[in-house]
Amino acid sequence: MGKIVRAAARPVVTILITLAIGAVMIINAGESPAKAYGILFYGAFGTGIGILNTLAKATPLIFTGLAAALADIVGVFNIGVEGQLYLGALAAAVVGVYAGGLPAGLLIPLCILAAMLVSVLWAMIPGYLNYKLKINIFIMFFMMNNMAALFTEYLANGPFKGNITEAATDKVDKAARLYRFSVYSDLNAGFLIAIALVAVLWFVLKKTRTGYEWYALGKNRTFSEYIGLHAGKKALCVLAVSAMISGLAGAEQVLGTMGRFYANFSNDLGFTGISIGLLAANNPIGVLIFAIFFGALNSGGILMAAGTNVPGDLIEVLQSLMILMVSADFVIRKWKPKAVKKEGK
Amino acid sequence: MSLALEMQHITKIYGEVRANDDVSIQAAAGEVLCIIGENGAGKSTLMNVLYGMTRPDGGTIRIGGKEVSFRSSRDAMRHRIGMVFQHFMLVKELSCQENIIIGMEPAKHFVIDRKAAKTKIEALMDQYGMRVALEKPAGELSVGEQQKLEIIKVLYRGADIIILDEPTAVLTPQETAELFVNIRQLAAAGKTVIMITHKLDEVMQVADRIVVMRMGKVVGETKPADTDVHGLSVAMVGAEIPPMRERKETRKEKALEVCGVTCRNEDGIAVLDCLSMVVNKGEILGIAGISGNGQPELARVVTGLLKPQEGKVLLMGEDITAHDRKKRIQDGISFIPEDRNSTGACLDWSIEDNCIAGYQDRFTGRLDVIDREKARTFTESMIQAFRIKTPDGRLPISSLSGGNCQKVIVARETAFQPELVVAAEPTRGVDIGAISAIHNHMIELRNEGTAVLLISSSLDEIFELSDRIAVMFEGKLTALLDPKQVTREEIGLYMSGAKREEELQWEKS
Amino acid sequence: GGGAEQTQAAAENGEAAADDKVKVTFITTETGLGDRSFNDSTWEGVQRAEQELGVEISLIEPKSVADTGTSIISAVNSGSDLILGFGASWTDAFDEYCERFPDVYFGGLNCSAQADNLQVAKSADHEGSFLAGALAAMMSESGTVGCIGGQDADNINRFIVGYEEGAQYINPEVEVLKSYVGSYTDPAKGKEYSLQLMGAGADVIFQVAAGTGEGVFEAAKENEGLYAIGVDSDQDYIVEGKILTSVVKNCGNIAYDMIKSVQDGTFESGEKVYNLANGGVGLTEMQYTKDLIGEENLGKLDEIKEKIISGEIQVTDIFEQQ
Amino acid sequence: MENILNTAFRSLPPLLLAGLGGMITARVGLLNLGLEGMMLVGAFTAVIVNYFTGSAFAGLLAAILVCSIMGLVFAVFYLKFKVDNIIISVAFNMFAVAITQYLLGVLFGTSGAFASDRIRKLPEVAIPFLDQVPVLRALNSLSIVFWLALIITAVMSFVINRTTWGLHIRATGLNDNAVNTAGVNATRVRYICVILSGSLCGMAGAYLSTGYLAMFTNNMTAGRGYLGNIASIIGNRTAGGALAGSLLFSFTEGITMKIQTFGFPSQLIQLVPYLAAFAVVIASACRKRSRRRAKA
Ligand SMILES: Nc1ncnc2c1ncn2[C@@H]1O[C@H](COP(=O)(O)OP(=O)(O)OP(=O)(O)O)[C@@H](O)[C@H]1O
Ligand SMILES: Nc1ncnc2c1ncn2[C@@H]1O[C@H](COP(=O)(O)OP(=O)(O)OP(=O)(O)O)[C@@H](O)[C@H]1O
Ligand SMILES: [Mg+2]
Ligand SMILES: [Mg+2]
Repeated sequence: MGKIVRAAARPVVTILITLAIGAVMIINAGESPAKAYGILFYGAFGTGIGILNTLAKATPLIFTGLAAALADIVGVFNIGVEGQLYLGALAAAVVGVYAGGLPAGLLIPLCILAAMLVSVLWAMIPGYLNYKLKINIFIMFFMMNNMAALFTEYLANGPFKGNITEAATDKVDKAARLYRFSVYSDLNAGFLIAIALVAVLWFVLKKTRTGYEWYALGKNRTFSEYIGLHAGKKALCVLAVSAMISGLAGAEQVLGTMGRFYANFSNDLGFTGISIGLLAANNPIGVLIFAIFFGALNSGGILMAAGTNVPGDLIEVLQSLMILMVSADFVIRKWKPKAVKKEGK
Repeated sequence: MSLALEMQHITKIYGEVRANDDVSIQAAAGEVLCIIGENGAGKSTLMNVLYGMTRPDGGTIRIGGKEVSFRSSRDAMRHRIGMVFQHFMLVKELSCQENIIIGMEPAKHFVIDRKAAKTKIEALMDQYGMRVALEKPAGELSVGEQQKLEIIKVLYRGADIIILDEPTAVLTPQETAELFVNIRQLAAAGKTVIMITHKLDEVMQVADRIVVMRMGKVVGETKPADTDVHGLSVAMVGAEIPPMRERKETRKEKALEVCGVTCRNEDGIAVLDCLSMVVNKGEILGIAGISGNGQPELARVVTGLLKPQEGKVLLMGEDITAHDRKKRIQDGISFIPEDRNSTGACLDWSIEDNCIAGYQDRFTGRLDVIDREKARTFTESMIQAFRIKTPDGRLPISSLSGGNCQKVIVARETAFQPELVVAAEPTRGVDIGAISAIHNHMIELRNEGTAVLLISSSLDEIFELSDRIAVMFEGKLTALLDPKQVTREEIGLYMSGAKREEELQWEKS
Repeated sequence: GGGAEQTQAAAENGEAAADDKVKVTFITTETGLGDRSFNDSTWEGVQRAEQELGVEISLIEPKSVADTGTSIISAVNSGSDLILGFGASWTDAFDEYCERFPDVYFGGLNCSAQADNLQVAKSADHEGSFLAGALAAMMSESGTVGCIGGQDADNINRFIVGYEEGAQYINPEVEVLKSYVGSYTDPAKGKEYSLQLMGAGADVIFQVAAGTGEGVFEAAKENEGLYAIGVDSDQDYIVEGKILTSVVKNCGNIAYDMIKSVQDGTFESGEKVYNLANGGVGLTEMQYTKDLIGEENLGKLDEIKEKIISGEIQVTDIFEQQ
Repeated sequence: MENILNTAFRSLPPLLLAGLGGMITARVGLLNLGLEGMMLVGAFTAVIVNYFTGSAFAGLLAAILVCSIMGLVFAVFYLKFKVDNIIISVAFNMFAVAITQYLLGVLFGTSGAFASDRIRKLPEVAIPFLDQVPVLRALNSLSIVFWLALIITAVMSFVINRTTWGLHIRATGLNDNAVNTAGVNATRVRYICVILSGSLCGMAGAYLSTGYLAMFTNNMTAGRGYLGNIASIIGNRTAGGALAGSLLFSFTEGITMKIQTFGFPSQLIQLVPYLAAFAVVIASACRKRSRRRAKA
């Protein structure tokens, strides 16, 4: 019992410290901290709609978090989630626009498949180069994030530009839109897909032989070959699955939330997802929890801005402090600095 | 003789394990002290304490009569203690010279004076008769050379007390012999050498004094002149080592055939050169050879981890060349790899997960779900059968001592009635108790009709276990010998390539 | 229906109580406040309404296009009667949310959505830009003028096309150099692009690039003979004397008008045009550059303005072409 | 051509300094994605201190100091609390954007942008005789930070390859156990490198806001921290390589502007340095491969 109390004490204390720092700043901004924090929490969890919004904000993060976690499990640090998400989102939008007229039952799966496919193809470029030429995959992913943003912006501004003044595609067909649970929230069927994915991945990772083999792959390549796996190929396959999930994140944003592809729409969804994967130590349930935590900060933050005089910037300052503090407490896995390995090896 | 080192009442407790329990040792200048003991007896812990890597929970250390306390290895170094770790501490990409000087660089205004460094190291190398190519990256040296590099590194730091943790575990007999010459030279120069090893004949060769540890305590101290290998082993294990199992007569029937296998590495050099061989059922074929002659590649080709460019592999008459590793596991080829820490086991995993590794299919039920109940029962039975020292199969395998970890691998690889067991260095770094258990188990397998391909750098092991001995030289098998009729010296000639048979008579028996 | 649910939602939130003050929420674009451009100027108008009309106001700064929906819903939930969203990407949001929240009024700018509770201000940016282009051509000694856009997008090109036509109206030979930086937040690049245009001969540069445009002003400040033209709000003060004028659309007034109409109960849905004719767009007073520009040129500008108002000069509106 | 050179040189320092910052941490095994945020804070600090003291150098020094402290904080979270570097970086970058905006509001009641005549620019170095030389003219009147950055590149290259610290840095990234057992505190080496990357970012930020421009605007680093990282990676984690990588990006920037006039979409042109980088790594991997084959 005492152990549990002690284990819980540290995170609680750090969160309290963060809140205290924030309180000083909030007072400085001429608001009552109690009111501001009240709205933050109330906005995130206090009302039905607040909860829906929190979950809506969490949805893309669940996807990106899972994508990052899954790849990390097999020892491929997929820092390219952000780029894959862009490609997936654009693909979903393009299909949603140009294949309009099909019934929803056909169109939605088609859009999602396109998103996953394109995202996988994009990820397979570095994946394959790494497999064949042993070029450091991390470096390629990193560059390809910027490339994806530029490339999709070009496409959304050129060949696929929609009838809108911004760099964006046209609106996807109504039939391609994911079902929404309430008119008061962006929360859509994508969340159910995310939850299902969490459940499936949890099951696969914890219970099945496939999960067992994935872990082997990530822990020790030679060992995994020794126990009968084609390590290189298998890792490539899992990376493909990870990229599919990144693509799903993009599809959800387009089909569920925005209705079309906007250039540069992702506000670091990929990187935040990676952080979530790391915080959760690659556990799918942990990903769900931390995604909701980030979603709550986000949706509660919006309401806090609307309901008080606290500037939105301050909320972000608090959010970043919280991320740091919480991660300092939760990251308990064995630590080794991740070496930026030289290309090749 | 003056005492260079005294460790008194050292105690170190890890959780519930008393790794060192009131341990006292001492050593004089110019003395070679060997510490022996079972796996997990606390030898490495004691040395880590001495080198400032771990802080003891109690006890004192005196260097040259003065009491000291170390907060880091830097402190230990300052008191002229140097350590060569079992797993070398080298930066593979840096040159040997840089590896030697790091942390104690001769420098003018922080700019490294390479000339001065070189002069100093050259002088040292001359003095102790050890040479390495200073400009080469450390990673390109052979294991023996790397060890020399480590010793030079220690000497460069001016160490008077030099600790060697299992220095011979990965050395060839030649390299070992060379090392011992170096050790004697160091002792002659007034250095204190403390060496940990599991090889008792080596202890008899090189030690001035021997300390025996068991369960974290010193249980005996002796001199080579006052004892023999048997006496040492009894002192170590605390009981008689059980005798070797009887060999039964078995039917000679081909199990494994390797036909003209050629295998080139990335640089295009043929590491296996049109190699052919046969292993019969109920036979242990020992492969002797100096390391670097293609033994690991042979094991990998047979077990399906390496695709040969030419040649065929047959098992029970069936061509399995195209079978990948997974298929070969199903075919009944099991493999005890030479490197248990990086190949044979996943150190982050539990004993249970390691117990089913490679055979996970057998524990998989509907929906691809692993049957944990079955796995647990299996693990328990393995732990019992092999007397693996652990309170619980769900603990990480890294909590086991090296010998027990090796037992887990042997247990797993022999559990499912394999047709063929490829055992590479099955007892490296393992204490004699465990060695005897593993050896006996292999004989038992043989008696049951399993074919065993044994690859070992220890001639003792080869002689003790093999029904026939093949010698490997430059990717080929150059001799097929009967252990009862051949001497070590003769095998040595084959191993060094000075002698070779024209054609091997695999069918003779 | 939506209405009932909505009041329920509002009640649940406990904010919209019996308070009969009009509550206005302004939702910025992703750039947020501090663009010294239309977000800022809108917010000024909203704040003026707070003081003069006594309405209650609040502000949301979404970080991404994907946050638009959530922002609107948060605004509705905190009891807003009027929601202002002046970004170009708001067409979608209005299409969707105006219908869902029929009891809330919405105000937009330059977008094509239509709804019973939505008023869209259409500012004739191209007309203002035409004047700017004409002024640039008058002031240019090299016969080359430049413009720098944040992104190669229609809402930016609408300005640029007007500017180009204005310059050509004065001097058919004029060369108009166009460049897109690819970012709205990179003043360093904005400056670099200006210097490049200057190197190619341009001596007046019109910026339509939000934060990036700050770099254009900086370039004008440091280089003799180089002048800049601002956009959206009166930016002339940023570098006194070197910013010839700014193409203002006075979003502040637009916002103020909308808020007032809600308070007075005179809110009209549909489009409301803000153009040169009704003073909704135009150039600034040019208080720092009046003397530099000279009476004659100012007179010419007035003439052109009249001609545009009378329809004698037709300025291309690329929105209309679509 | 001269225009392109001019642009390339002027946009080089922030990329190069960030690249060096990325390089030095990469050398000890850390991919520091927080460069972006640190640079932004540096830009902000430089402007503020410059404004209040009227000295550009005071601003520069303050930026270096503040960013070094940020580097220290990064290092503490990374090395002491063992937080993953990506998480810290995400938090840092978010923090930087928000805190600068917030403080702008607190100090000046504005947000978004801050410019004032009181902000002094860092001096430029005039090399009179260069004015006569055609192409080299582009090197005249560049900010002092440009030359500083080049000097720092040379110094870092020397330090890493020739000095004791350099040996410790090189070894730490490759095998910290070896370093520790050799009596060098690898963690301390890491601390120093992360702090150093902070100072470099501080300098980069100060250049951006008080050398290149004389203002601070929201998020004005616009991805230069990431580009710097990529430059150092392309440059194989050497100082000279970081220079080459940043030159690749800064030249593209110059060329982008030129080519745009011919109607090329700017996004496609901006892809060029990445494609070039890909070509470089693929070519070198292939070469390595064929060299191995050739040896056979
Ligand atoms: N860091 C540690 N944490 C927990 N237990 C440890 C640690 N290091 C050693 N032990 C335990 O202490 C005991 C002694 O270990 P030590 O390494 O000294 O054995 P050893 O004599 O060197 O064995 P071997 O012959 O296998 O090298 C073992 O039971 C081991 O499990
Ligand atoms: N952190 C630890 N926790 C638990 N046990 C540990 C820890 N570190 C070391 N040990 C145990 O201490 C024992 C001795 O460690 P050592 O490094 O000497 O390996 P070893 O047993 O000699 O194996 P090998 O010879 O194969 O390297 C091992 O059994 C190891 O499992
Ligand atoms: Mg040991
Ligand atoms: Mg051992």
